[in-house]
Order: sequence, then structure tokens, then C-alpha cells
Amino acid sequence: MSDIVATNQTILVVGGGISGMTAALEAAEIGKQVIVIEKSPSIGGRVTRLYKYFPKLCFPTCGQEINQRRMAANPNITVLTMAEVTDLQGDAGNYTATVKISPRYVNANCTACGDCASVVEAELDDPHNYNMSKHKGAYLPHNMAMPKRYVLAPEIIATDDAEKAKAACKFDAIDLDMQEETLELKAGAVVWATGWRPFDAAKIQPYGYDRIDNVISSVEFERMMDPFGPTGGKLVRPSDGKEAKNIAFIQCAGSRDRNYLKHCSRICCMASLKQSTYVTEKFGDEADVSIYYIDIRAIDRFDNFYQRVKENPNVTFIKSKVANIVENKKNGNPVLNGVNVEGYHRYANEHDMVVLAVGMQPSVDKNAFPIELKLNDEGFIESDEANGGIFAAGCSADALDVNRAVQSATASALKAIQVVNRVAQAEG
Amino acid sequence: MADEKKIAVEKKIGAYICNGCGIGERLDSSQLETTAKRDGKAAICQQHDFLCSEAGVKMIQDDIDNEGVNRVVIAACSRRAKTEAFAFKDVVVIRSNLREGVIWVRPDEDDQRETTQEMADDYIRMGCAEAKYANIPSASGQQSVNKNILIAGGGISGMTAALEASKAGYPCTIVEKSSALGGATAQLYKKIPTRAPYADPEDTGVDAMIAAVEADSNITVFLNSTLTNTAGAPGRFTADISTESGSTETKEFGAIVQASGFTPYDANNLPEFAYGKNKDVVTQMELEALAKTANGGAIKRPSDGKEVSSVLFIQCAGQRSTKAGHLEHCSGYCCSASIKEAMYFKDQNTAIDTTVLYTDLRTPGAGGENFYRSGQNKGVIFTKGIASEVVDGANPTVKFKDLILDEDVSMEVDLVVLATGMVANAGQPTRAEITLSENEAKEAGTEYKVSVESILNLDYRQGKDVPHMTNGFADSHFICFPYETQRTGIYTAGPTRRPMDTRQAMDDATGAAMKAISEAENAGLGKAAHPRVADLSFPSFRQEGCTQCKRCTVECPFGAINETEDGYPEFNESRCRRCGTCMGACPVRVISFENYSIDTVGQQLKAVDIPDEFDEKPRILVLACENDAYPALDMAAQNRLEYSAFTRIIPVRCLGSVSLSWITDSMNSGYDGVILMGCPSGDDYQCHFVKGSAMAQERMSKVGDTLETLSLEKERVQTYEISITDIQKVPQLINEMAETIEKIGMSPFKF
Amino acid sequence: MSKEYSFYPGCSSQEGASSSNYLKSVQSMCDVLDIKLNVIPDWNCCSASIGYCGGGELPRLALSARNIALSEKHNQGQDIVATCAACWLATKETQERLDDDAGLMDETNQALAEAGLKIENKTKIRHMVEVLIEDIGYEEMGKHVSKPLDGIKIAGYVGCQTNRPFGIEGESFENPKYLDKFIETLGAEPVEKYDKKVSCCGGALAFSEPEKSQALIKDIIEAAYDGGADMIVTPCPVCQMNVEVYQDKINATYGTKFNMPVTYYSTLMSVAYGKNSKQSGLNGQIIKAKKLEEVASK
Amino acid sequence: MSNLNTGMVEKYRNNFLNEVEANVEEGEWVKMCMQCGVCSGSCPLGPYWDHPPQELFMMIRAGKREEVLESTSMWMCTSCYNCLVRCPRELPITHIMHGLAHYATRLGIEPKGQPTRQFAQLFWDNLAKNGRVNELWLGVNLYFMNGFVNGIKVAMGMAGIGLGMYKSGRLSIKELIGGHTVKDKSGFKAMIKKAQELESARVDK
Repeated sequence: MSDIVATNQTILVVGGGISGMTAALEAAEIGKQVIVIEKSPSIGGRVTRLYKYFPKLCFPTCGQEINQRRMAANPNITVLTMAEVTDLQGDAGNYTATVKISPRYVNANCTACGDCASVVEAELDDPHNYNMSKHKGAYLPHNMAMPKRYVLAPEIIATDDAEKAKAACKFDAIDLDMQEETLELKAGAVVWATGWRPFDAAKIQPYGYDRIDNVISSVEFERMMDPFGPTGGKLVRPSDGKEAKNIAFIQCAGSRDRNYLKHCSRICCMASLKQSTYVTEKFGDEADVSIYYIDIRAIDRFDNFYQRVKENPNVTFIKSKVANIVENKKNGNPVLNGVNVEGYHRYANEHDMVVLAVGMQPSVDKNAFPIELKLNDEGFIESDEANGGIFAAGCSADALDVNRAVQSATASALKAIQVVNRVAQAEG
Repeated sequence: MADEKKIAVEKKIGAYICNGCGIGERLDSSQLETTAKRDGKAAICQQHDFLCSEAGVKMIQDDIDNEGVNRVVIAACSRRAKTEAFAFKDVVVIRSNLREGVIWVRPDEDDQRETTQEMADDYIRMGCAEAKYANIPSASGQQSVNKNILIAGGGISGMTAALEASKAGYPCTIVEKSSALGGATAQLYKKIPTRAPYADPEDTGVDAMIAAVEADSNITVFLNSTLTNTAGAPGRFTADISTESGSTETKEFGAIVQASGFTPYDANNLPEFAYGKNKDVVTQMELEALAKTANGGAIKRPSDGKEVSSVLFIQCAGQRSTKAGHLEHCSGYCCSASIKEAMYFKDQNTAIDTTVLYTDLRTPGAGGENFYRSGQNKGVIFTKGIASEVVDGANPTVKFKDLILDEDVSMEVDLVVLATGMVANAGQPTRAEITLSENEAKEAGTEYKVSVESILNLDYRQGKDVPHMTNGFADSHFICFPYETQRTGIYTAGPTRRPMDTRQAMDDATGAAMKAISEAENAGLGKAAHPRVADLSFPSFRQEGCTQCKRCTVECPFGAINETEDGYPEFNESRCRRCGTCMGACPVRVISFENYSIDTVGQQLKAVDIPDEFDEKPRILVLACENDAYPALDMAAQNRLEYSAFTRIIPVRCLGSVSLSWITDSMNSGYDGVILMGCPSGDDYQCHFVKGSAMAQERMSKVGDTLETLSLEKERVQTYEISITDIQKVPQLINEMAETIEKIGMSPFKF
Repeated sequence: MSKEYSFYPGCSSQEGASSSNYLKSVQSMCDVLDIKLNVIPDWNCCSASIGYCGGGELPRLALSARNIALSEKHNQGQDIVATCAACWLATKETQERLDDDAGLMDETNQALAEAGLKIENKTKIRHMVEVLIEDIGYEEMGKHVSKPLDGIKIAGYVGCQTNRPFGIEGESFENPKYLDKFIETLGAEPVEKYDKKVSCCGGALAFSEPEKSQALIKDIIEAAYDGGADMIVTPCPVCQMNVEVYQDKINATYGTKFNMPVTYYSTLMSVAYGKNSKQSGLNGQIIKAKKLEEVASK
Repeated sequence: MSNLNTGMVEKYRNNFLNEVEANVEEGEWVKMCMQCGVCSGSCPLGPYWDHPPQELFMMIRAGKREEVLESTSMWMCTSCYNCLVRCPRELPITHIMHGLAHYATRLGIEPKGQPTRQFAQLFWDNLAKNGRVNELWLGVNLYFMNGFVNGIKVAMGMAGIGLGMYKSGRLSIKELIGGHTVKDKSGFKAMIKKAQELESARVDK
């Protein structure tokens, strides 16, 4: 790690999701030195947990493959995984970041052969699947993980498992003495791309996410479609593993609500429309999808997709914020109570499963930024002179869909380049 | 030129066999070594227990430095693994995939050892064959870096692109059709807020921006000017900038940003709303004019100058509708725009009734929802309903269905504002589209004329402008790559790309400027643009062999290839994305890349050892797209999914680059089956080269006949659309082919 | 040294009124916990949530304002504590409204002046439950248990107004847990997942809309039976009365056989603290809480 | 234009909304409703509302003055506060319902026979009399509010309950004569009177 060269002409990218990767690539591909700081063991971020993108219904890994190839081929980019910026000092053209790197216990020798995983017994919650499934204590985060290098979970360190793993590795790739490291890195500009996290559905008490088995969140539902996900690609409900054909999607689950997130998270309507196609594709005419909404926010060309879904007779739209959900104790079905406000129709609808279209919350809490930034009430970074050489990319700037996040990231790369170019001129 | 190179350089193959990750245990590496030397003609062959380790890499580097090895064959893991470790400079690096390609997809059983070993031997032979025919690509030297950025359009998007590029040190030239900078935004009284608390309309800031542009010595502005001809390629665009007066200046540019904006939808298409009939029915844009005149005072209506005391906004006027003459899309910004305009009234006099008639109120994000709330707080009334008609009269009366109260009502107001949408100024359709319309016109006995003016007047064989996408916008089709147009080095920004408001347009233009800068820099170095970023190879052709059939010029997904006066293809490599679709299209096989050619693949499939018919060991050739199908096969191996030991896989840049000759050659040399794996095509195509996979499928549809002439069964050649996520599907498809062969029997063409 | 509070008993707690038994048990409970309650001299009705027909906004605010003013005058520096949900809510709401709206504050003081009073509005308004949880604490509450309520299964019915809109700090509107914790602290067993926990009993509409309200009440009792409850416990006089007294009528209407005792948390506590049946207000039960009687008479 | 249409003209004008904002408790919140309907779905007596809260808000915006004020809907409010805590736009719906009911009463166009309306009035009169509620009289009045004969029926029907309350010491005959009251009755009444004057001055101007 000590061999990392960072100067005031270096661009620091905080967050290795699709926004961070994009910003890093754009800058590096015109010759700028870029360091990417990623908290988790693999770059890729949220999109690696998505099954499909709207409105094309194509696969996120497709673009990831290209971006990962671009990154691997580019010597100007240094990626630090399991790393966090704990402190950030200075101003435009002259920042110093303190970066904490947690031990991975696996070094660059790793060939991802998987021998360690095969001997480790401990199984731990798999965050890649929102803890809906387990993975080994020695693991590759997912099929597309980059770097393609295993990780030893801290939980198994100083257990037999750790020793077994070490013994199983033919390449001396496992280093159980690895310690947490702290680095100080210089940077001329910073692209802040820490992205979003799903709003905690349990906080929406009327919907009983914490009390009713068959009420799940949209991000969990998304994982169900992945053949390598927690349900092996099956749409089944948690309570009894029964196929969920009659599914309700509840929009604004946590968004547009002073009790939770004040803002509109933008993506949730499209995400539910997309997910409704999962159900109709899997079950055809047996599919029965209901979407409870306040406004369907399928803006610009996305509206064509909305029109397409609307044409499907198996998808119903109900203008209503569901009042509450109770469980039918006999069959475990969630029962939704509310009023369809288009003409006042009261309902108590029973479904196999309910998917809460949870909102987007900035990953970093308002008060947890390592340096003072101009934020709005919602906790997104405002584009403001006051932020000096720090530029928000993607969902750190606003609730954005992937397409707009990448736009934002491309723009932030140029903003960062402007700063380091000024530095370069000054330094001659 | 390319050929000379081949002769010039003496090729020395070094093959390096890794024994790590179980390869050593599962395979007989000494035999692999023999194969490399005997069949692969490798001058040097070494083994290592841990090839990707520092020691292993050094071993190879030493041979490159001291033994003159310039063709390195790495017989280890997949080309997708350990790329950094094996990134040797100035040599050809070939990966023979013994791990993901062999041992991970075959069971570790004694009775399988023989076939598994054969697999590995073949991959060594294939690697060496490719190494023999591949050359080290280098830029043609035709380019030089030109940092000048051409910006078509002087609206908020164009000016932003210019200012941001200039701040990064890149000179810009703005070509603006009208007599002033500012575009649509200049016609606004105020703009939708761009910063917290997102509660009130903001000054447009256009004047300040124009001043900044004029003050910037790095920015040249041409007013009353259009682009009458744009030729060349990234790094060497030449543009004729013509003024109304007729004078023309020709300038050179590295890249282009097209920020030609939008035209407001023509409300005359909405007679049902009495537009044109009743003066007090106006569009949002026209209301901006009224507000400008009022300049903070009471807004007066057009008909009689009466101060407006009640106004109703009809959202989605002529939008989100499949009705003839309407726009199918949602313009995204109109909801916020109506809130803003309603505030013009409320901020001036709270007593004015302002009603917004909407079906879905679309104010996304933090700013959007705050602005909506602020509108309500100021007393703007939002009614969910659908307007059916505006009745003409002293005051217009709006008839609508209130969807909440579920009743048909009508409301008389002083002024009606129609939220009509955006129509992109995206220039002319592609030549192909025009020809289509021309033919239709002919059939109808009428004459077809292109009504829209071109923006760029590209001197490209495939048309004068950037091809359009959804709803006539020059948008990218790719979610992960929003700026990728089908014209390399030309990036669209603002409402010509997709509908958007001022704030989004400024972000968008900044990103487009970034892309333009990047392309100007990289084209200058002869490096390819997305997705084969930094690839130095480019297509060249043997003129003497060319029959001038023009297929390459027609089929190139990026319109990269022009025709010279004497009818030969002109490749314009910096317009080229290196997909090889031209190579696949060429019936006479004269097009090739230094490191990717008819031979680099053709010789691989010939290098495979074909046992004779009675060995009952069929051979299945898989040509897999390197972007999606090959990674899927890789990940199948990663998950230890097995497939037939008779498979031999060759990655291709794009299925569009597959030459029919490879299929016929493989059939002739006794392969029993061939599988082509490309990306899904169609409206939601996933092909990174737009229509490469579609092209391939079209060509393959004709392969059946070829097979018949060879009296071979059609089933022997299959083309599949594979997504990168089809990890479980790909082994199945291969095994199905194996079964098919068992059914229909071995190919008779084994010698 | 004992904790002192300015106490607002409310109309229903008065002698011979519908929740006089609540007051009784509260007093017994407070002796044990060394809580001293100083009644607000000459307090008046809060108009609950039903006075709105005749009483306008300001007159209703004036009612609670008067109580706050009296407390500030006579029990200076002491938090106001109410045992009745409606009293607590009305007073707390008044405080909030007057804080938000200077105009209303001014008009209210003009009205109070007629009674020779003035409101500072600085007094903390609290529910007895808050006092128990925040000032006493579960641990301390547990220490005084001399007769654990072993083997009694109890449905904790929180109801509406003790729970919404203010509720108890740290509890959710849909699934508050404090009554269950009380029950456990006293050695009894709470009904898990009692899903009518925060459902409405009809409140004042039990009088004006008996059928509609009794339908709601029926569900509340039914759910308790489903959960295997021996009795229901509640912090609210209106809930207590509505759920207890209409059971015969409900049985008549729906053919049910309800006979479910409904007591106050303070009743449970008094009994668990060793107080006798009378001191615990058990004689105030219309449906006798036999299991508690047994413990009390041990 | 036909009368019908002139009738329509006033529709959707903000007059009534303005009236509500000026005169109804928390009325200025009505405009903030975004028609999600969570309130309507959350009401325990929901099924008995002719117009649930969110619809009332839309009707107010639509200028349906009489339909709103003469409605029995807001009299269905049990003050359970479910709507209020769930409203994503922070509308104090419970209070707006009370406010609308009171305003209708003030205008004298409330649904007279509506039982809750009557009980609410009784309750107020009862407390206004002595400063404290006299539950016995409240009960008695309640039973007889629909006339004597009916009252007997109701009283008989409620007798069991009354008896139970009496036996358990939770109903006292003492209340018939005298009963609980505030000591400073005059001060109390003066205060109420003043409050009412101040409010009227505000509303009726």
C-alpha cells in the first residue's frame, strides 16, 4: 500500500460504485492519476445487486464487464477496497485524506481458485443478498467481484477455519497477521460518489415489515431473480416458500413522507414497473400484480415503458397510499387496507406477497462526512462553490437512476479535472 | 501496408504453462509443452507452478527482454483473470484458457483425463496459431491531437459545455443558428430552482453566462451561423461554418458536442383545446413571454389585456399519448415548469386562482418534491384530472374529468396554459430511414422530401446527422453509457438528447464536454473510443481484392466507413470502434486488423486436432462474443458448471465480425457443430456495437443453404442470443449441441 | 426523598365517576413508589376530544390553559402529570398550539385574565406512564413486586390517545411495547402479537354511535381471547370503560360469550405490590378480575 | 351561459378554500394534501364516511361548500389520530375534522340529528355549566336527546350498564344534585365567554 503515489494532481474518487467507476475512468482515460476508495471488498456498488435495468431490461453486469475491463487495462487507476476516508482536510488543489484500510487477510497472490472457501465451515450472512442467504467465512463477494480476490471474514479470524483456509492455499495468499492500515493521501480534487442505501423498511411501522414474513423490500425482491441469489432465481415468499404470483407493490415506501424521507426517490416507480415484468414473465396469465401509487413518476422516455406495462391486463394500478398491512393468520397472506382515491373505493386486498418500493437514502449520514459540505435537508450534496474541489457524483448528489447517475459522474470528472489542471499549470 | 509489417517482424513464440490452480494435477504439462513446441512451433516453452506470481511474470519478461520473444502464449487462466499481471508491453499476449476453459468445466475423473487433456492440447495449439498470425497494433500515425471542441448550439447546454471545457483548458467554438446566445432559457422569465430549499423560481442566469462566454478568450462564437459541412473524424474533424450572409469559414476540431436543443411542440395540433382559436389559451413558452412583459407586475392576458385572476394549467397537453400528431413521451420538466409558472401569479398576488390539472405529478428527487410542496404552500391547487376540451368564449372554459371526485366538470378561467412538450432538434433521419420513406413515397406515387434541416451536415455515407433513438431524440441507447451515440466523437447534450430542464441540461452538457475532451485526446493518439477503449488496432484492406460491394460501408454500425471517389472503402479509423463488423461483412475477406483477422481466428479453428469419424470424438466450435457470452462461460466455470469435453471456444470481438468463411472452413475441416453466441438484438439490443449481433444473425440465416450444398444438417450450426447473465444457460446449449450430434451423427468431413 | 408532581386527575377520576377506581389504584401505586401527587387546585375539564361542537378552538384551548396556569401558580416547578389519556393529550396539545401560535397565546391570556390567571406555558406535561418509565424505570418498578402475577396472561391494550399523536418516547405508533414490559416486570405473561393493541374502541362515539363502536370493541376483545388472554390491561379510562362495560350488549348482539376483565396498569401494579383488593381498585371492576383477586387475597 | 354553467363557474375557484383557511381550525393545511388517501384508509369508522378526509379536502378545493359543511362525515371522527400520524404531509387531519364540524355548527348548517353532533354539544354544555363533566347528567341527557319515549328505551337498554357502574362505585346518584364543579365558576365562565368573543371577532369579520 505504501507504494501509492498521490499528489495534488491526483483525483480521489470516494466510492467504487458505477458512479465512482465512471468518474475514475473518464479522468484516467485522459491521463489523470486516480485513486478509488471503496468500502466493500469489491467495486461495483449497488448495481451489482440489481438483476435488470429499466427500461431496457438489460443486465447491469453487461456494462460492468466493460467498465471493469477498462479499469483493469488502465494503469492510471489505483483501487483501494475495504477502505474508508476517515478524515479529509484542505481545499481545492490541496487535500489530504486519511484512509483506513481494513484487513482482507488475503493478498495479491490470490488466484481466486476457491480452495480456501472449500475448507472453511463457518457460514455468515451474505450482505450481497441483503442477508437473505449465507456465504462461507472465506468468500468471493460475487461472480463479478473486482478485484477477483477472496476475503476472509473477520469473524473467522483466530478460529480453526482461518487456519484451515491458510493451510488450503497453495499460493501463500492468506495472511492472518494482516492489520488495519491508515494512509494519508494527497489529492487536488475529490469526487464524492458514496451512493445510496435502501431506506430501512422496518421503520414504516404500518406496513409491518418487521412483523409480517411476506412483506419484503424491493431490493430483496430484486435479489430473488438472480439465479445465483438467495432463492436461486425463484419468486417465492419467505413464510412458506410458496410461489408468489399475486404480488402487491407499494410505492413511496419511505419516500415523499415527512415521517421518513421527505424527498421523492425517483427510481422506485420505475423499479416496481420493472419488477412487475419479472412477475408477468415468470407466471404469464397466472401473474396478478397490483401497484399502489400516489403518482407514477416515469419521466421522459421512461413513460413509454409505463405505457407498455399498463397494457398488460395482469397489472393493476391503484392510486392509494396503503394505510396499513395486517397478516391473515390462516394463510400468511398480507392484507392491505386503504382507499383507492380515484372515486373513493375502500379495499382490503389480500396478496401472496407485498414488495415495499423502498426509497433512496444517501449512504453517508448528514453529520458523518469527513469534511464540511453544503448539503440539502435530504442529505444530498448540493452543487455549490462552497464545496471547493469536492464534487458529488451520482446518488450523492440526488436520488438518481443509473443513467442519470452516470451522467452526473461524467460531469463531476470534468469538474475534478479542471481543478487538477489548474494545479498542474501552477506547478508548471 | 499491414502485410509488409507481417513480413518485417520475425515472430518468436514463447509459450508458458502454469501448473497452479490444479492445472498441474489435472493435466500432463510435459505433454502440453511438447504440443506447444511441436504443433505450436513455440521457440520457447516453460512451465511454472505459479505463473501469475512475481517470479512467474519475471520468467516471461526475461524471455521477452533476452530471448526476443514477441508472441507470448499464456497457458493458464482465462483472459479475464490476472490481466494486470500478464500485461506485457510491446508484445502480443495470447491467453490459452486451461483453467476456466478446461479443468473447471470438466469432472476430475480418471476416465475423463484423456478428453480433458485433448481439450488443453487444442487450446495450446489454438493459442500458438493465433500468436503466429496476430501482430502488435500501432496507431496509423494519421492523427494528431486537436484540442478544439466544436459545439453546435449556443443555448444553456452549448454555453455550459463551452465554459466547462474551457475551464479544463480546451478551446471551444460555438456555432449558433440564431442571432443571439441563450437559446430557449433566454426566453424564460425565471427557471426551476437549482438549489436548496428549492422553494422559489430562480433567475435564469443566462445573461451572466453569455457574459462569461464572451469574456472567455478560449471560446469563439459564431452567431447566425450553421454547419454546412462536417467531414473527417475525431481528432481531425473539419467543419464549414456558414453565416446567413453566405460567408463560410472552415475550421478543424478534435471532437463535437451537439447541443441543438428542442422546439416546443406545435400547439396548433391541439384544436380540442381551442389553441389558435382563443387568444387566452397559451403554451408554457408563451406564458413565459407574458411573465417577462409583466416583469413581476400583474400578468395580463393576450385577448384584452385584462389582469389574470384565474389560470388553469393543462399538463401533458399533446403528450404521453399515442394519438396521431401527439408526442408519445413525457417531457419530464413540464410539471415543475407549471408549478414555477403558477408561482409567477401567486408570488405577485395570492388572490389569483391557479389550478394545475395533472394525471401524475412528476417532480422527482429532493428538489422536485420540495418545489411541489412549496407550490402547494403558496396556494397552487393541484387537481388530478383529464381535460377533454377547452370551450371558446369571452373566457375559455375547460371541460375535464376530476379523477378524484369522479365527475365531469367545467371551469371558466381567464387564462389556460397548455403544458406542451419538447420536440428534439436532432436533425435528419439516417440515410437508411430516408431511403425507406422514399420508397414508400414512390409506392404512394408522391415525392418524399426531408422536411427537417440537418444540424451537422455530416459528410458520412450513412447520413447527415447522429442517428435518432427513442421519440426522435439523439439519445444513447445504453443505460451505463448515456453519451454513446452511433457517431464516434460526436456527443449530444441537453434536450436534443432527451427531454430535460435547465438544471439537468447543464449537468448533461458538462458530461458531454468531458466525453468530447476525452475523445479529442484519445483519437489524437489513435486510441479507440468506447467500448474497446485504448485499442490501437484498426481495419485495413487489400485493395486489389476488393470488389467494391460496399457491404462494409453499409453495415458499419457507426457510419465510420466512407467511399473514395473510385468506390473503395475509406475507413476513418478514429470513427471506428474496432468491432470488426466490416470484416464479418466482407465476402472476399480482404478486411483485417493487426491483431484480429480472418487468420487469427481461422487458423485457430484449423489448429484444432480433429480425430477421425470413428473415434466418436466430435468437435464443437463455439464463437463467443467477448463482451457477454465469453464472460458468461467464464462464470459458468467459476461455478464449476460442466460442459462437453469436445468444445473448443474462440472469443470474438462481436458476432458481427464473424466471417462466413470461418463457418465453412470449420465445416470443411470436420467440425461436427458450430455455435455462435452473440448479444440480444432488437429494440432493446444489448450489443455494444449496436447491430453487430443482428447483422450476424441475418448472415447466419443464409448459412443453411451453404450447409445443404455440403449436404450437412442445418442443426450443426446454431446461433444464440446470450446475455452475460446466462451463466447456467451456456453450458446447457453446448451440451444440447453434443446431444444433437449424437443423434444426427458425426460429420463426414473428417480427413 | 419522594418525587412530586402537579396532578391533573380529570373528570372521570373523580369520586363516584367512571374511572374512580383508576385513581384509587394510582394512589396505591404511588405510595409504594414514593410518588407524591399534588392535585391542581380547582382544575377544570379539558373537553376531551369531543367538546368541539359547542366549543370553538380558543375556548377549548382556554380550558387546558387554565389548568396549566393554575398548576404554574400553585404547584410551581412541578411537571403536570395526567392519568387520563384525553386529559394528557388535550393539555399537551394546548401547550404545543400556544407555543406555535403567538396570536393564540395572546388571545388565550386575554381569556385567562378574566379568571385572574396567566399562562407561562413552560410546564412539562406528562402521562403517568412516562413518569413510571422515565423517572422510576422498569428495574425500580420490578423491585417492589411482592406478589408476582405468575401464570396470568394479559393483553396490553394501549388504545389511541396514549399512543397517538404523541405517544410514549421511543415507542412506535403501530406496535408500542411498554405495556408488555410492564406485564413482564410484574411477573405476568404478555400476549405476543396482540394485533388490536392500538385499535380504536370508538372513544366518545361509544355513546353516540353504540353499534359502530361496539363492533370495534368486539374485535379488540376477540383478539385478546385469540391470544389466550385472561384479562386486558390499559392506560386509558375511556378504553377501560368502553371495552369493559359493553360486553353484555356485544354478547347479545353477536352471540359471543365475552367475560373479559379490563383493568388498569396501576391496578396490576398495586396488586403485585401487595395491596389488597380494595386499595387496588379491584372492587371497581364490573367484570371481576378473579385472577387478580386471588393474588390480592393471598 | 345557462344557470347550470354559471353554477359551474364558481366551481374550482378558491373562494371556499380561502374561507376554510380563514375560519376553520388548522384550515390552512387543506391545500397541502397530495391526495394519497392514507387518512381515508386509516379511519376506524372509515366505512361510515360519505366523504373521507382526503376527499373532503379535494371537495373544499373544488368549492363544494354545502356538500362539505352539511356532511355527516367529519362527525364520524373518533379522534384516534391514526390519520394524523400517518399523513405524509403532516396535515393535522383530526383537528381539521373537528374544525369543520365546529364551523358548520357555528354557521348552523351542520346535520342536526347526527348523534355525535348532539352528544358533542351536550358534552360541551355539560362541562361549560360547572367546569367539570357530570357523567350522570351527561348520560341522562344523552338518552333523552331523541325525545322522552325513545329516551326511556335507550335508558332501559343501558340500565344494565348503569347498574354495573353504580354497583362498582363508578356512577354516583349524588351527581344528580350538585355534584362535581369548579369552585371559581364565575371566573371560569367569564374566561369561556371572553374566549368565545375573541374567536367570533376573528371568524365573523
